[in-house]
Amino acid sequence: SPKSGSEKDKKAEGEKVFKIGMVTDTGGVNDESFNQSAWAGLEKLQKEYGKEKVQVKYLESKQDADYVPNVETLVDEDTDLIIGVGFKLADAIEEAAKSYSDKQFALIDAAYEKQPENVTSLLFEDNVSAYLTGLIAGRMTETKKVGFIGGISGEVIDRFDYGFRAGVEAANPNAEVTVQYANSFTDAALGKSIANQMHKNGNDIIFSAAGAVGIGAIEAAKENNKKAIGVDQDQNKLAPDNVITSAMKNIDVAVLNLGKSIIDGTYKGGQLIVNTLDMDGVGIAPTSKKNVAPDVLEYVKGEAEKIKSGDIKVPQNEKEYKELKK
Amino acid sequence: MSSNTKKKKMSLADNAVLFSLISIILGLIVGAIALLLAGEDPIVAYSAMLEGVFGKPKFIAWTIIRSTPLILTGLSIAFAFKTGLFNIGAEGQFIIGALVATIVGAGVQLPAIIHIPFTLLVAGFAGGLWGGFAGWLKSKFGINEVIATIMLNWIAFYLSNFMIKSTWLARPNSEASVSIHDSASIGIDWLTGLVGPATKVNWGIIISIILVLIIAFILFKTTLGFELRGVGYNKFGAEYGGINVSSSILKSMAIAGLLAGIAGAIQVMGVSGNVTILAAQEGYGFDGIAVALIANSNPIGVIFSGLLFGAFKYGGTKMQAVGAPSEVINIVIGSIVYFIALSSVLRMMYVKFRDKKNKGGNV
Amino acid sequence: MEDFALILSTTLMYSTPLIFAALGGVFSENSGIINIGIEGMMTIGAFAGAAAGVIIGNPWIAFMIGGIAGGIFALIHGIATISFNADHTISGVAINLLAPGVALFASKIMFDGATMTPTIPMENKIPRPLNGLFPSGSVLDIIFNSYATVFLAFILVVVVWYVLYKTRFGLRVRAVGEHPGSADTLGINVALTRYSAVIISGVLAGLGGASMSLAVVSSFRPTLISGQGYIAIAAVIFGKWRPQWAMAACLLFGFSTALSVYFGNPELPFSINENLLSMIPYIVTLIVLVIFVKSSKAPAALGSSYKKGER
Amino acid sequence: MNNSNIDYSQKVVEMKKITKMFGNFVANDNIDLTVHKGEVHALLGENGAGKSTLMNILYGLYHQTSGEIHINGNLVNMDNPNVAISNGIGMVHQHFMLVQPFTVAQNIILGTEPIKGMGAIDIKKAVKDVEALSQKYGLYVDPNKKIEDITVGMQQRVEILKALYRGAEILILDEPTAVLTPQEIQELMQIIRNLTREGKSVIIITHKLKEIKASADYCTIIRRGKYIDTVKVSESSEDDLAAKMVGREVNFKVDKIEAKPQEVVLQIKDLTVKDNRKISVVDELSLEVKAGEILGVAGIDGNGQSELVEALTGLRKSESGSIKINGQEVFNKKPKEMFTSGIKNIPEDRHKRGLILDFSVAENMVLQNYKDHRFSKNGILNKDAIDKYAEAIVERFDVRPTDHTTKARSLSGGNQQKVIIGREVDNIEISRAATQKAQLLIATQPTRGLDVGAIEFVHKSLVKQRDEGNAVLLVSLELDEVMNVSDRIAVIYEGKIVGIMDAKDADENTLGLMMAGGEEHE
Ligand SMILES: Nc1ncnc2c1ncn2[C@@H]1O[C@H](COP(=O)(O)OP(=O)(O)OP(=O)(O)O)[C@@H](O)[C@H]1O
Ligand SMILES: Nc1ncnc2c1ncn2[C@@H]1O[C@H](COP(=O)(O)OP(=O)(O)OP(=O)(O)O)[C@@H](O)[C@H]1O
Ligand SMILES: [Mg+2]
Ligand SMILES: [Mg+2]
Repeated sequence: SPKSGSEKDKKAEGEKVFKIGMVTDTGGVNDESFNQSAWAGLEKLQKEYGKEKVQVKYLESKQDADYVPNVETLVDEDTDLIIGVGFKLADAIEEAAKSYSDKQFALIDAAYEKQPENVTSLLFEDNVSAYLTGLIAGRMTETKKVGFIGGISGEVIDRFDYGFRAGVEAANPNAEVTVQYANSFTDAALGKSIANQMHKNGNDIIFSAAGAVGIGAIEAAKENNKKAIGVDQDQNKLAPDNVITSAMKNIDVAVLNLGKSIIDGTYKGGQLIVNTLDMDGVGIAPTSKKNVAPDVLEYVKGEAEKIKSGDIKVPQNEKEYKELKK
Repeated sequence: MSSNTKKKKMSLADNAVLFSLISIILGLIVGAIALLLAGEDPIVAYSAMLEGVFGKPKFIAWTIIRSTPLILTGLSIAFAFKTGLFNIGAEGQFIIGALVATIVGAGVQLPAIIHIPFTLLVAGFAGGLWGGFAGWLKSKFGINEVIATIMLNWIAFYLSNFMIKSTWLARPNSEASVSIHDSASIGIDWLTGLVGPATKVNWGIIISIILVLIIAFILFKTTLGFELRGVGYNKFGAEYGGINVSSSILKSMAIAGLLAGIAGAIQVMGVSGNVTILAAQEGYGFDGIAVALIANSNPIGVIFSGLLFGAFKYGGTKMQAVGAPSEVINIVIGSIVYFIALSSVLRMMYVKFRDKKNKGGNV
Repeated sequence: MEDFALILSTTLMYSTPLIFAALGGVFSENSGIINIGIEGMMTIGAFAGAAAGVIIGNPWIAFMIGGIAGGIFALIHGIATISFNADHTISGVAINLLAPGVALFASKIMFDGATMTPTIPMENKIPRPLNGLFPSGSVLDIIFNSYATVFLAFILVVVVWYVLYKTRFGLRVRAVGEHPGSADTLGINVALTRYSAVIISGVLAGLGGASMSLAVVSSFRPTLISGQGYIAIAAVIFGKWRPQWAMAACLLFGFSTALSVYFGNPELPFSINENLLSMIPYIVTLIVLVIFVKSSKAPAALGSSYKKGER
Repeated sequence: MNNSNIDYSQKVVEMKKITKMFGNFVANDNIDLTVHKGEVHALLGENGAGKSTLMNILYGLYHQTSGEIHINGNLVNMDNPNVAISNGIGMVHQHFMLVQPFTVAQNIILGTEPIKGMGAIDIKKAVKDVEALSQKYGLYVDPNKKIEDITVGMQQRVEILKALYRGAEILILDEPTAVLTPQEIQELMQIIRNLTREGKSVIIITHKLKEIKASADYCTIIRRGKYIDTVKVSESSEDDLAAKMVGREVNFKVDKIEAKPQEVVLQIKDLTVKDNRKISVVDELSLEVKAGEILGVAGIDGNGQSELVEALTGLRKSESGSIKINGQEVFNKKPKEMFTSGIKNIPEDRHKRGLILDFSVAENMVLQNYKDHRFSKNGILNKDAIDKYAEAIVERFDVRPTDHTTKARSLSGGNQQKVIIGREVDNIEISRAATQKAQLLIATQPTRGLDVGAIEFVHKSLVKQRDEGNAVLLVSLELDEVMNVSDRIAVIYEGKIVGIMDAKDADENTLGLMMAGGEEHE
């Protein structure tokens, strides 16, 4: 793992060494989800530019109370850019941005009503990736019933929820989407129970955006020989025959780009960067072709183009979804 | 004679502290072994932690901030232990205290001089109700407080999430609730300016120490404490002495709940300013058990064990900076508690041995 | 009917790890040793089971390794409480801090910095012995096509009951839990009996953890065991320190969790706030306690240490 | 007793120069003990003399610091009870070693369980064996009953059976009669005879000289850990034995002047009290105690004595009836109110009720009075006042050690009892002075487990209260105590007073008969 810049002084004459650090949420850096993805982006950055140019590091949070002190720790180490991974860090980052106006921050998955000048928010069109997986589900369901399992409802999960619903309906107006929230991101057994129930009620494909709860849902798919859709990362490896696709959130790409802009000097603080399909910020998993028929993938590709061109607008929440249905 | 007993007490107390220190050192050694197994240099890792705790005034401030709720949940549990009860429910009482502090802190407008004590009181009262409910279940139905409080922890957890999400506390597009008004904040602004802008320096530690002293006073200097301890040691004897056992159990749990509730309130009023939807229990209550045990359930000792625990929690994250897995901190803390368990026995044996020797010498 | 079958199967799934752990608690506490460290022993069992599953492959060996890991931490608990007369609660709390610490730490070392293990392929999970016996989706299939651990849990209830109440060892375990002095004067080795009971308790808790990571899901994650150990302890007390009643308590808890899943089904004509739903198991437990449980009697020597020749 | 069963050619037990140190404390100092086959050997000594210690050594529970043990002529290293058991030694401990929720049979077989297939205990065989054994020695027990459901006397039989089941040839009984009724004591004596007839030897520890006279052939006396003498019981008087035990002459009769009963202090009418099983164990009981008298309640354990006292002290709710103190109705009042209206109590179980063992002596002294303005104001304890008060009582009642800051737990039983008596006597004096009314002192089993010196002290204290014009209600299972101390004796049987008589007119036989539910006299 990375070493922080105690060598700073030695290098005083050479070019500037950029220091970029991230603070994970309580999932930890190897969560097989967005923390890991963000870290992958930073590692890629360091690989590309070399240690002489950029030093990256992470701090893991064990509980919510760790966010603020962890951000502080990075501030103390003169980090040039501090990335808070996940909406849970929103308050900690805002707080720090206010206190250290000379420092730059970034926040993944959340923005502010009044965006501070030194915070860049990286948002993702999760609704779009969910929509695309919804298209696949709509086309591939044999029972005309597909399920969605959410973790704890909120803005981010809403995007998955309504994007997915819209996708299913677009691809297959006869299909029905069953939505159930686990009210947990951690209880894998609960995810499995809900998925079992959904399977029993005739849902043959389930998309879950629910952290470890989703792991349970994928487990159920394996056991019941049903199909599942992963989230955030390509989760096919969890059940190669059952996870037909995943709603990808390419945080690594976004973080890499952000890092590049800092080093290249093109960085501008206070921005709201929405990582779109166009920017390869979101998408479907590359392993999709293993389990999804080529014609369906072709169809999805076509629809994706329409999204990029603005012909299709994907809803982000209940309100937009209802408007769309009208 | 009286000076003699005093001397004896002094050296005894010294021993308690000595044995605790030995436990801490042994715990650190176990951690060091784990680090060596992981291929890390323990000296480097521990220096990073020490530096992370003491390196700057700001770090010390953070250590204290992290310790404050642990001191109070530890106090809650230590108090319950002293009165013969096992309050596993500090976790839930903490949640309730934090929730209610947010409701009162955000829901009413008052001048700070009233708003702060009012918020603390109401939150403490709510925590007290939550703890007292378990006490009531025990005294009325004989339900073991361990089960009741475990269940109440989860009920509090979901109740809090419900309130944050489904009531006026909800903040649109956020996991966090609305924030309390500044008038309910116990931050120390001038000190924040000194140690660093984002450091949440607050009056919590002072409030905690005052509460520790009050609890110590109640336990050992008042009739209430006499009753509660009496019931804790021997409820039949207490009943014989005319003490109302049921109401004592209820009072104990309520006071324990109050303390944990205030811990939650201080966290909101001094640090977070709001409550967030929880995905998992945060562990303030469970860590509080360890804090109470390291202090041998002595209220004053809780201050030190709370600070120690906070230092490990805060300093531990700094070990990541040198690449050491911060999980080692849990191993260190666990080992310390384990050695404390052993050492209180060693201490007792030592004291017994010495007393016997003294006795023999006098004859 | 199918709904009910599903509720039943969810009940079984939820209850199984709890039953293993609660049986462990029953064993230890009947011997007089409070075991609040069940939670930690489950965690280490879940980790060791999953890690062994990944590395070795054979689910039963992995399962046993989970049990052994739990047993090792129980041994640590036993050393403190039996040989050193340490306070049972303090030692148990120490185990609950230590075991998860060790699990995550070991995971980081073994799995390249990850606090979770890789996923075990379906064929390396604990088998489902009745898989394929009933038509897929039928009521019987829903209920009985469960993992072997589910059946094992119930078999173990009978075994533990038999051992505790019908065998020489069980009589001695209960004797040292009730009156160690009496057992001692009859030439029973109190310490050895307690060590056996506590280690068995840890093994059972470890198996409970491993049943989570090898059957319910197929990997270990830091939050996989979050509170089940405490629920199991509650079940032991609830169940008046008897295996059959502790099992009943676990089933009640699993059942009310299953109910909350069931009522969360959006296809039902009504909907309940999800947070209120999530409270169901805990509220049900409290209510049942109030209605049915009059104060129960713990083993007389529970929590006290026994030292030869001490009075 | 003339025992013709002794076989002097066989020394079954020879303990030679046994010394046992606990730290620096010498509990046994060079003690010798020889027991022959078929002999009943008594071990006599004050509390703390070292009797139990010596026997625990013989049974392998402790290991002697020095000295040798020979069993049947062979040197044996008594490492643990297993060695003792295999050498034919059985021990019935002072505090019973029974597992309460187990059945009689389970308790007896524990450690040597008969096994059938699959490691299962052959409980049928166990029950049969127990029945056979109990028949052989006349030790009637119900093998399937749980210990918690049987009487203390039966529990003791279980203890003896436990030893016999293991083939004990030498039986140690540590204060076996302390908890028994006179009838049960009679039965025990018979049992001992049965045992010696079978060639077994018995070592019996007791403080009761009469019992030694009644059962033992020889008696070894220990004082403060030191061997004093071994005497042939038939050749020594009770007075001799007592003098040897304490090292001075002792007076058994309680010295007291004639009672001068005055007004009625306690008046109980038709009182009914249920026990935990909801059975009316006090059944429309009526009783009066006057100022200036000691009323003794004699009865076999379990006839409602405990519940009666609990009802009088407010620790148990009564069903119906009336309790008046100095004319004031106190039926179903709380403990505190009972206390203030004039009932002071020396409880039966000093560890459970009388003291909070982890409180200091001083704290225990104010257990009922901590809220008094003397000891606290506005809820805050006045530590100095409490200390001073405790110091005074400690001195007055000669509690040792004199440090009132030590925990009550670390005091010996006798001193613990002194703390309680001191406290209650003082409470009476204070209340008396404040209300000008006679107080009722209830003493339940006040001398249980105490030695002669301590018993003397307790009895004197009771008589003194009487003489000062207070009423004393003495509830005791020891008939001797009731007869020696009381002015009037009431016999309780199945929750009713079945007879009241003057102590002068009472004799053991009549009382014993009434206690056992025989025909009423008078
Ligand atoms: N385990 C021990 N540790 C320290 N001191 C002990 C221990 N056991 C006994 N003693 C002390 O040794 C002395 C003798 O005790 P022992 O129990 O043998 O007396 P005893 O003669 O049986 O008295 P009693 O009539 O009260 O039963 C006592 O002063 C006691 O305090
Ligand atoms: N295990 C022990 N360790 C240390 N001191 C002991 C121990 N047992 C007893 N003592 C001390 O020895 C003294 C005498 O104790 P012992 O129990 O023999 O008294 P006792 O008068 O026989 O009381 P009891 O009536 O309760 O049997 C007391 O001061 C007691 O505190
Ligand atoms: Mg004694
Ligand atoms: Mg004795």
